[in-house]
Amino acid sequence: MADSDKNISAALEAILFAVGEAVEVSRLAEAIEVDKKEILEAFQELNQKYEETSSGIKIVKLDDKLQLCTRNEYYDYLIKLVNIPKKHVLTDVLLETLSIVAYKQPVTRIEIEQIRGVSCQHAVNKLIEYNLITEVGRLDAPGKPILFGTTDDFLRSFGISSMDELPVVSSDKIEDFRRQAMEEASLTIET
Amino acid sequence: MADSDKNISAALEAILFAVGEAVEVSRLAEAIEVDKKEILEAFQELNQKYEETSSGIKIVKLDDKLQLCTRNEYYDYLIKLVNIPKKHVLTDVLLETLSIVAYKQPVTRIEIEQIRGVSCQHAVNKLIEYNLITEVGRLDAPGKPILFGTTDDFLRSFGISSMDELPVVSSDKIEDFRRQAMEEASLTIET
Amino acid sequence: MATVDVKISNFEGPLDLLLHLIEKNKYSIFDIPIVEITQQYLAYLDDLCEDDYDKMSDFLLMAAQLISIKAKMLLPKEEEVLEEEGDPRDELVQRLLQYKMYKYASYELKDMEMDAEGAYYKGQSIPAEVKNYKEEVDPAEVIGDLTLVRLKEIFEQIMKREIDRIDPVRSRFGTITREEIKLEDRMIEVREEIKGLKSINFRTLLGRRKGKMNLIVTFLAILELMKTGVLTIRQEGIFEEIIIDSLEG
Repeated sequence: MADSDKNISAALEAILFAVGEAVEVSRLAEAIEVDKKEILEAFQELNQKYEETSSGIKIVKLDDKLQLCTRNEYYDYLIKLVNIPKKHVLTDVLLETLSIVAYKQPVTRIEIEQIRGVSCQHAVNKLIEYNLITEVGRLDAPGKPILFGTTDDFLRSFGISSMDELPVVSSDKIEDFRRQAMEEASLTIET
Repeated sequence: MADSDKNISAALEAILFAVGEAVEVSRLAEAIEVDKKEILEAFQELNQKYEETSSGIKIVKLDDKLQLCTRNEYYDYLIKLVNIPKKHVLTDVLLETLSIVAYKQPVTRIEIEQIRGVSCQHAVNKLIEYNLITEVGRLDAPGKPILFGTTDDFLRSFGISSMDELPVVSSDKIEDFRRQAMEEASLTIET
Repeated sequence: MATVDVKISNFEGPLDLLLHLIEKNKYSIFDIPIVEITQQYLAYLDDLCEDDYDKMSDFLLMAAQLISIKAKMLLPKEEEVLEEEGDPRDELVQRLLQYKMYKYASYELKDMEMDAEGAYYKGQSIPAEVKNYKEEVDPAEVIGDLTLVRLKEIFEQIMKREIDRIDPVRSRFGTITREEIKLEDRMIEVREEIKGLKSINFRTLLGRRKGKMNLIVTFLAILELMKTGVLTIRQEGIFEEIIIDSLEG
């Protein structure tokens, strides 16, 4: 049993290394001829192995896909030898727009504009170009506006494996703001 | 010492993973800023680690070069994975883009984007990959943008022999839409 | 009062500016002193550079909303009406809170992005000998049961949508849109139209141009041209015609 386990994680490692890209858990399961649960166990095992052996690579989960990548701390060595595509600079406008898409998806451009109070055609197109957001459908409303959502590259860029890992910005947070505002307001009276 | 050793082999692993191909020991030494002897020690270390952990990848030395590669015994899985028929489906975005190319050809990407209101680089690339659209020339305009049209495979797939067999989109219908829009717009200003 | 020390171009939009003013003055977001905030907001607008017209329309729209809230708050109201309508600031407070929430989230994202930096992901790297096994994509299979009639319908929908998009009234219910008619362009047009004339009726100026958007932008353009001393307007009485007098030769 322990032995066959080991083979699954070795097979997983071999495949992910050779393919390079992110591969769906279901496709991996089909190729290695085990069920998805066993793939996920092998993923955990590999993950642990890389941690324990202070490996230069790591395994990440992006929604329902797995992929190998290098560990962040070796980036400086890499850039000396690897031709790494230039990183996109996310300006505040892009980040604001992106955060709205991330938290409210699926969302239309008009909805984004209503929240930001300014037009954002340009920001939306830039984010599509950077492959951080993409069209995910159409809203069933007049004009059938496009709905936007985030991509796998979004997950990669922000180091999370699913949207559930986004920091919680909830009504509690608003409560915090409220309290903060109250405190600040009461302070002002003193001055 | 033991600790810094570990870092060298992790850096080596990260670099070789990222490059994918064989890299000269001397270049590796330069990138990691150690001497060649230390790189060769790290190579031994990695080699041993892969053996001990029954890894799916291995490190090989070819003359004065090092390279990571998949262990031969896992090649079958790899072939299986690649051969799992991927389901290619036409998403809404692809369908829309295809219909625009079909009816407006020859058409540039910018024109498609103007009609759809968002960038569509990805959709155009996918349709080319599926061999449903192809480059048919260049527009005589600044930047000489590529003109796209449908392929013979497009015709074959729909069982038609020429584009003349496409169902006619009557210009009357589009005129109707326009008139309708105009009327509603002018109604609103009266209020 | 606080001095104007920050350029308008530093702000992402009117909500950003409002938040800045509220935080700087340590006002409570739930009890905004609307008179002061409006005054300060307008002071910032004065600082707007000439070439920022496009951006300005968004800021002017907010100015109009602030003034409208201010007016509502100053008007004496019956007790019942007040209860029914609530605080005129409510909607603005909600928008500010919502905006603040996403702005906060965007800072978090920025941090996360920095933490995630440096990981290198490879593209597809399947060895050639394995990749050669790969079958070609069969276009017929991709097409599946898609019919030409369906393709035509999709195209018609797109064309209909494109027309909808061009007409702001039909496609954007009750939402004030801002980009179809640029304030900057309209200002130039209005200036051209009144050139050589002594005065012109506002209605005549609107002319054959239809749509709520045009009405708003034209009005904003006139206000802006008034500010820069190109023209002046007068009205004999409420609901009378608005007459625009040119101040240029």
